[in-house]
Amino acid sequence: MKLIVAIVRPDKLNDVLESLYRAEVRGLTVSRVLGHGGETDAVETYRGTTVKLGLQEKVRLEIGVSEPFVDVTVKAILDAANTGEVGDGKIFVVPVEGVYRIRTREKDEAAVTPALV
Amino acid sequence: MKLIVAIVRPDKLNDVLESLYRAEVRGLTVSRVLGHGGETDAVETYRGTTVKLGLQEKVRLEIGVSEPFVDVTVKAILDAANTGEVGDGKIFVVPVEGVYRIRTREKDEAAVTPALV
Amino acid sequence: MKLIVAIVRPDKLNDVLESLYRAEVRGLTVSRVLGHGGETDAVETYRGTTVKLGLQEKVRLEIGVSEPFVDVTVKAILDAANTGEVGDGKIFVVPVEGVYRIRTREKDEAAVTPALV
Amino acid sequence: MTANILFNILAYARLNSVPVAPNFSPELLVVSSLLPAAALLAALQDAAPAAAAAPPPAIVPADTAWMLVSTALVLLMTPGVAFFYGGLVRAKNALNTMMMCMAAFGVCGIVWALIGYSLAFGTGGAFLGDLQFAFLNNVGVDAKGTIPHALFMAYQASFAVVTATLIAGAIVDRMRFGPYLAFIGLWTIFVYAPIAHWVWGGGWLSKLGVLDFAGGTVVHINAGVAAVIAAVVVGKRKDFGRTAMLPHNVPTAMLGAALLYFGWFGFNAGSALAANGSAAGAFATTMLAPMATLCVWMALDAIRTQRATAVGAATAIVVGLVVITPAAGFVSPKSAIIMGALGALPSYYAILWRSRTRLDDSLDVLAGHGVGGMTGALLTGIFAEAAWGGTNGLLYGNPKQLVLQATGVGATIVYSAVVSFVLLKAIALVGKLTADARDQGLGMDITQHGEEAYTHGEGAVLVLADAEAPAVARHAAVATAGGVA
Amino acid sequence: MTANILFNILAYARLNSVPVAPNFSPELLVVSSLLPAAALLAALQDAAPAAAAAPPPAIVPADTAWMLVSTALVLLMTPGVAFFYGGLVRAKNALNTMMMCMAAFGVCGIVWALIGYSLAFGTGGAFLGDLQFAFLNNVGVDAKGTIPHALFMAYQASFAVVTATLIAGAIVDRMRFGPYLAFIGLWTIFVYAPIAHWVWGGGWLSKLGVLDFAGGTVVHINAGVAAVIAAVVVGKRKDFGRTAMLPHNVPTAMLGAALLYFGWFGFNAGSALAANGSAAGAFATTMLAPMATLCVWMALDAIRTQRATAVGAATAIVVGLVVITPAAGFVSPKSAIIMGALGALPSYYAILWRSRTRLDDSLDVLAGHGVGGMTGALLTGIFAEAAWGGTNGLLYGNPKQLVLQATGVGATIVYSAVVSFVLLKAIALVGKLTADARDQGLGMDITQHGEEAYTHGEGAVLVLADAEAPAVARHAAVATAGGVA
Amino acid sequence: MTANILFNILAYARLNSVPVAPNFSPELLVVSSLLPAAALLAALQDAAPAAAAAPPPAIVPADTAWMLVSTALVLLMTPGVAFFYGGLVRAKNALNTMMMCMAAFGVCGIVWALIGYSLAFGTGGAFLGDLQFAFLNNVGVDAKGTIPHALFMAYQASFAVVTATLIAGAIVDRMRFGPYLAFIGLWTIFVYAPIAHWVWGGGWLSKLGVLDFAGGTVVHINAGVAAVIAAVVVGKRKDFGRTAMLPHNVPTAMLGAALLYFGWFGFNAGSALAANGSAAGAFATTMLAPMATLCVWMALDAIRTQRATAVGAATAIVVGLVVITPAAGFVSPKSAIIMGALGALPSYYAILWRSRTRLDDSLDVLAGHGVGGMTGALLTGIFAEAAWGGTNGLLYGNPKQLVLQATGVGATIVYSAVVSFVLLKAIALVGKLTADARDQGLGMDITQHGEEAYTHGEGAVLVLADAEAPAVARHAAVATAGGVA
Ligand SMILES: Nc1ncnc2c1ncn2[C@@H]1O[C@H](COP(=O)(O)OP(=O)(O)O)[C@@H](O)[C@H]1O
Ligand SMILES: Nc1ncnc2c1ncn2[C@@H]1O[C@H](COP(=O)(O)OP(=O)(O)O)[C@@H](O)[C@H]1O
Ligand SMILES: Nc1ncnc2c1ncn2[C@@H]1O[C@H](COP(=O)(O)OP(=O)(O)O)[C@@H](O)[C@H]1O
Repeated sequence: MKLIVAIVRPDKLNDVLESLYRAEVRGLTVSRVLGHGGETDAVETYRGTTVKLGLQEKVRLEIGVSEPFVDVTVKAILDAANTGEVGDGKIFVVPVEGVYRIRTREKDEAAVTPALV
Repeated sequence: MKLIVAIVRPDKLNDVLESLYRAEVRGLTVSRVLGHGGETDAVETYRGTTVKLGLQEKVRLEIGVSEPFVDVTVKAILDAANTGEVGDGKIFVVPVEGVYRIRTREKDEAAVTPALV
Repeated sequence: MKLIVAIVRPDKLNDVLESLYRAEVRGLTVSRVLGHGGETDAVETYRGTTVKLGLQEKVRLEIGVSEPFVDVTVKAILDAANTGEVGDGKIFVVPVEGVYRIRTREKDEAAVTPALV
Repeated sequence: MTANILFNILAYARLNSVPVAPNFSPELLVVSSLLPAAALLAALQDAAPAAAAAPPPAIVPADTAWMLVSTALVLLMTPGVAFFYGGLVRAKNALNTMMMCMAAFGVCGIVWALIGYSLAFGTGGAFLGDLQFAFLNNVGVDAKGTIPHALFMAYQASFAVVTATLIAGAIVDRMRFGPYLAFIGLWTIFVYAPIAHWVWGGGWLSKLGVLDFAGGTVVHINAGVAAVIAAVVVGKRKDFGRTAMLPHNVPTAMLGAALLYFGWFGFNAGSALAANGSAAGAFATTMLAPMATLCVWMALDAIRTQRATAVGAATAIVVGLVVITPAAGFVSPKSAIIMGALGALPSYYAILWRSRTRLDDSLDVLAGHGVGGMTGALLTGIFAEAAWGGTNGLLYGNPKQLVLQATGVGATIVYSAVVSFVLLKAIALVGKLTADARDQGLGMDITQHGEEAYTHGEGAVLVLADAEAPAVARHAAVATAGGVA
Repeated sequence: MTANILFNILAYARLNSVPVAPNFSPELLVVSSLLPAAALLAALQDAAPAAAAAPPPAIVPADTAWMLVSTALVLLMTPGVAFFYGGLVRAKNALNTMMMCMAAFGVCGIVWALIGYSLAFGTGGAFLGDLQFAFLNNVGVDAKGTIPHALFMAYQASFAVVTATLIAGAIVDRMRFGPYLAFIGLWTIFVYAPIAHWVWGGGWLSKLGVLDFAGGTVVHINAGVAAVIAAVVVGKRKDFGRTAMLPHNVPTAMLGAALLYFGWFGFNAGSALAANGSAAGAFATTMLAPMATLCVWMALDAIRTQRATAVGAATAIVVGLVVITPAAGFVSPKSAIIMGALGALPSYYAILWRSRTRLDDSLDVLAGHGVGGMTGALLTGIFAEAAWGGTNGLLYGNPKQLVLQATGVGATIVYSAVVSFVLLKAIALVGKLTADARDQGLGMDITQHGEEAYTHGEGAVLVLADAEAPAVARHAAVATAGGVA
Repeated sequence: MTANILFNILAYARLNSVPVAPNFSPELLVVSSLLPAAALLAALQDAAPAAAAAPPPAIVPADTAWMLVSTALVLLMTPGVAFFYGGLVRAKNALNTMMMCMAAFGVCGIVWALIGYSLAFGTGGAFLGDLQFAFLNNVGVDAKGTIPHALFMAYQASFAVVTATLIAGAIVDRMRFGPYLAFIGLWTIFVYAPIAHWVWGGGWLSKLGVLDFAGGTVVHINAGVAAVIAAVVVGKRKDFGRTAMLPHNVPTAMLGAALLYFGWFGFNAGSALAANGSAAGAFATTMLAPMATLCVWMALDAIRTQRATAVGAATAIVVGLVVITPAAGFVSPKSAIIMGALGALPSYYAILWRSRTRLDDSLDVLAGHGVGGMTGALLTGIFAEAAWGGTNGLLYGNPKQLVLQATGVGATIVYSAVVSFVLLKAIALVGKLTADARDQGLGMDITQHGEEAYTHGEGAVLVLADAEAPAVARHAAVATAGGVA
């Protein structure tokens, strides 16, 4: 059981979702975040004040997957989110000790395999 | 030491907070996220364009707890967030190697036990 | 490889970024969250209704670092984010099993060391 | 000399002719045709005979200019209500709330043009007009008073539309959109039009001598009462009383209040139907009353919670405007300040009280418009002055007026409550009034309108315009990634 | 006595004071506010001598009052468009979209004052005015019609500005700001001014007898056509057809629609250029048509998707206003309702059709203003009534009018399309019209204006006002943490 | 015949009637009382002689119509300022900023009615009025100039309110709400009223011949100076100069600018106090000046940062309006364009300069209104033309006027600075002016008003309306889950 945390470009999100869908990865959670990395910072001006926006808009995906799915998932993201320009983002694979599906109280494997409703 | 990450329905948040409160779990962090799972997607129309919103609004809770609290916490969430309908969400239990309370620089156990001020 | 998750005060963010910058920590991801801890809750009134806001605005940092950087990073945050008042926040150190840089598909160490562009 | 006497008579006649439409008795016609002259009589002593001798009522350009503007201003109040209400609900219901107001332009506006106007302003009897103006027949650019008839009709239409929208505040977040439209449409015909006839169409209340300058009874009490009935019949919101429902965007509500204040000058000062002293007086009182209400309201807030709230301020402005509405052209500016100040109290405490009850009048239409309207109607009976265009009220030695005002209030409450109830029950027979818990949970915007007020578009997948099943959808999107979406 | 008789005659004449009538009676030119819409002046040949015979035209205060207001109202339409469009785009392009409208105040407004006004309203010939008013020379406060010339100029300027902004809707999210400004500036001179001269400046279309009360052809068809050309020449948005681009803030769009509805009363009723029956009629029709359009539009929505959308409602209101614009002062209120209802159909389906094509007319300016304008222009040829101030149309036994209207439409389409195309190509020679994919991705707000519409300021680092390279920046910030920023 | 001649003479005289004048010279009174007669000639052929014979000033319907509208427009400027400022601050202070403006309706409005108006417009002496109109006594619907006195009072009240709100921009994000209200209330009495008397109430500046058509000195310089004083006395914001404080919602600021532009037509053109050539001229100049400022401002922006900003554009419009205010009815449209263009420079650079200083005039009230007002006042002394209603200025051979203008500016600066300072210090004795760092950190909305502008309601727990301790609260919430909240 792993929790895959990926930071990608907002305008790549749909491609990533698409590619995850094709990889049969169904459950995931997305949130809007701000990121700082090697990108050169945007500069903005408001009246007399000039500011440097050190943070760029990014999207964070959090995907809980069972072992066999880890590589598939990572690959799906790497393929879809890549532009080759600085700012593409990162993927982190974090170990998980337990997963629960709230609806059914199912645990672990059962909890992440697509729900049969 | 564990970090419990839970995805629940926005309209269940208050119940979850309530139930965690009763379980004596004080510290937690919440964020608004979008999730995709087994739910059927909402369809929206803007002028000529029809779009399918693959992502539903959810709330993400992140709770750092010491070992003895893990099960209590998970149970509290499972009880409060459950509706039985697809979309109830998931709980992930992630191992943590160290916790610090910024205010006091206390470490680990001490850092998560309710602050006595 | 560790993923450092820190919850800090919004008005301390810039100081934290500054201090991380000086600590040579370049990559990080930030998000706005709501937190509950030992703080006393703010009370608001809308017409006849009085509500207690159990959640305070906080900022969440997520920083993937290689082992040698862990303590540096934690220290940088502890120093910059501390006010001594309840509500300063927490830092969680989570183990990571793998990191990928999407742009280059580099793995682990290479993925988090500042990109040389 | 005689001119002066005539002037006084005319002036007096005029005073009582506002706003009880000045166009029914021939004498009044002459009066109103003179009216613009009324202002000039002082300067032109010998004008009266000349004009008095002139049979056909004339359109007065200056009055027309002012009424053109007034009508536009009142029409702006409907969006005003849309933003005021829209900002006070939760984000997931913002569009539904605004649509409840904007859609009234369509439904109530057309209903009014086709039949409502005629029922309200057709000669008819004491209780209802007739069909002489149905489908806007016989509504031309000939003079109605001193302005073109088509303009008078438009001015009245703007009132009909905004009145209906006020009701929405009581049933936001839960009433299904279709039944809602049916309700306000029918309500305009069966409740608003008749009461408008009573007060402005030469009906029994006007005959009785009830004072209602710009619509305290017709508009506010009427809407306030209908709102409570609707709140009760439609029922509580899913989570009412359990979770806190906070305004999602207070600045938007503030914008609404600002537009209302602005538009209300057309509503009140426009009710003089001319660019004259009466309009000026009504303008001043309309400006001053809410100012006083605002001061008192902030003070009450500060005393109770140590803080003056913005939502409170926005509410106070509206309440002040409601209170002065029936009195606008009948009281002195000084009285307006006092009325505004006094008017804050009943509504302020009504809101506090309401929030402790089980009544889910979600945006306090009762407290704001109902209670505010009653306060205003009664205070009018106290502060009205002949010197300022009204009949003398209690303070000026005519307690009878207060009784008359109470009659007007009572009659409106009873009629509005009964008929509104009947209409809602009738509609309920055809279709469910309330959205089910799940739809309320998802939000009325998505479930009633298939839209969201604020979207980021994350994970939104484009679908062929005529794709049906969501299942199909995603593949459609894939297929059409070419660009033919 | 004689005075009374004369009065009666005049008063009677005034009652029928639809813009056509008064010119038959010379006296009225002196005393009354009934000068007709400029468009009609040229059409009525016998008016000229009559006017010449009469003493210098006088400024009529009432007309001046109304036109002062009308001009302000029309000027409010430009922000109206800014919010309507601004709410419909994505958040990252909101400011750029609004700026495309607000900046027109500067560019088009000044261009108009310097040269445009003269080209449109200078005597000149059948196709173009002259330079008699260039740099506003000879534009004083003397009477032009019954209002001060300076006011007439301001009123026309408000039209020029808002027309240019309409085009923006077709090229939002991608056109570079500089070239855009160049385009609307030149467009105002080379496209808008000439066509305005044809219709209102005594040019050939007005001589021909084409009816366009408030600018259906000059403003809406013209802008709609130019918009399509621009959309084609500038090209599609980076992700057009691939990803869903949703309105980021529908309430803002709703606000825009509300301001447009409000301002449009100045646009249409103001086009009577007087506070008279014609203005009143135009006001009523302008109020009613969108109401009917709204009803029909919501019905079409409900039928197609089971839901009436808010974006749809906002669009419907605008379409209804566009449709009635050329007919406002020429048709009966009843006809206005019918026109509004009919007018919904072409635009509604044009939008559905467009979204299936490769044409990235992003906010459907063609469907809304182009198609709506044509529908209106043609329906005017059908519903116009002499009794309401127009020439009789098809329904009133004059099919010829319909042909005339078609001529006007055709001429406008051809001229606008050709010249707009040429202008864009010319500008393209100087600089790139379209922002590159990366800039579009980052958002036009940041790349074109160096701002964001909504900021939280997280991680924003203060830079010395005159720091140049971002590299320097951060250290500057550190250095200046002392407070001297 | 004679009528025509007389008429032309009058019309001519009318053109030169400037707002300061009409109430002073009897002839002009006749003129203005007569001019409207133009509209009434139709009804009363023999009006002219009669009126010429009539001494008492008469209410002119057309002027009344325009002033009713103007007053409403100016009242809309206060919300305009609220949105302009509100959008430029950070989200956590949005409501507090807007409340600082909206609350002025209450405090300043009432203070004005009770005493301010009388001090400004009561006969009195060269420096201050008297109490003849205190509590609005003697303010009826009789004619003041050519409009009802109550209306004139309302018009002036709208100025008093909006002027006070301008100051807020300098002390947002930190000044405590109570002391702020106390300050603007007292300021209206002790600073605004006297200066208004000097310029418009027949005080020494008007006697001197200083030109200020619509309030460049009284309103803008005055507020701008008071703002700086306030910024200094109240002190810097907690993080000023350390962290970047970005506008949280630029579209809202844009809305504010739009409402200001719109309302300003009532402010400037309304200052003619009549619907005449002067109003028309003022309208045209008010429309044109900001257009020119906008062009220049965008150019300066583009040169400095390669990008024209939206916040800059909104600011430019306001600056242009400020600059033309004192000159509106005194200069030609062409001069207005030049003044607008020139006016951009001082303010633009003042903003750049200010942001490098330690002066935390948070929203640049000094640069916008102070500097802009001075520029305008002086340029008026240069461009004013007798032909356009003013006294000739420098360019027209009367350098003396420039000196007079400078006197007016100087006097206003000194008086406003000194008294504002005293008032603030006095209030400081009673209570702390500035919110402590912690409150500023949490945000003024929560700490001063107990609200947030934008709430999602996550984790918000309902509390019994009268629950006291938060501790109790949660249990209360539990207890009351039944629905009695
Ligand atoms: N060490 C890190 N920890 C967390 N997030 C990171 C880290 N490094 C980069 N990111 C995220 O990835 C985004 C892109 O990273 P960046 O280094 O700029 O590009 P690249 O990965 O192509 O070199 C950043 O904006 C940030 O959100
Ligand atoms: N594998 C996963 N990883 C991360 N989040 C998930 C995962 N599966 C589900 N979620 C979150 O849980 C929510 C509900 O999940 P879903 O599968 O739709 O319902 P259920 O858990 O009842 O089957 C989703 O919207 C998503 O936010
Ligand atoms: N156990 C926890 N798990 C996750 N987040 C926490 C936890 N405890 C505190 N936090 C976060 O830290 C913030 C401050 O914590 P709090 O306990 O109030 O202050 P302190 O750490 O100074 O005692 C909270 O608002 C919350 O966002």
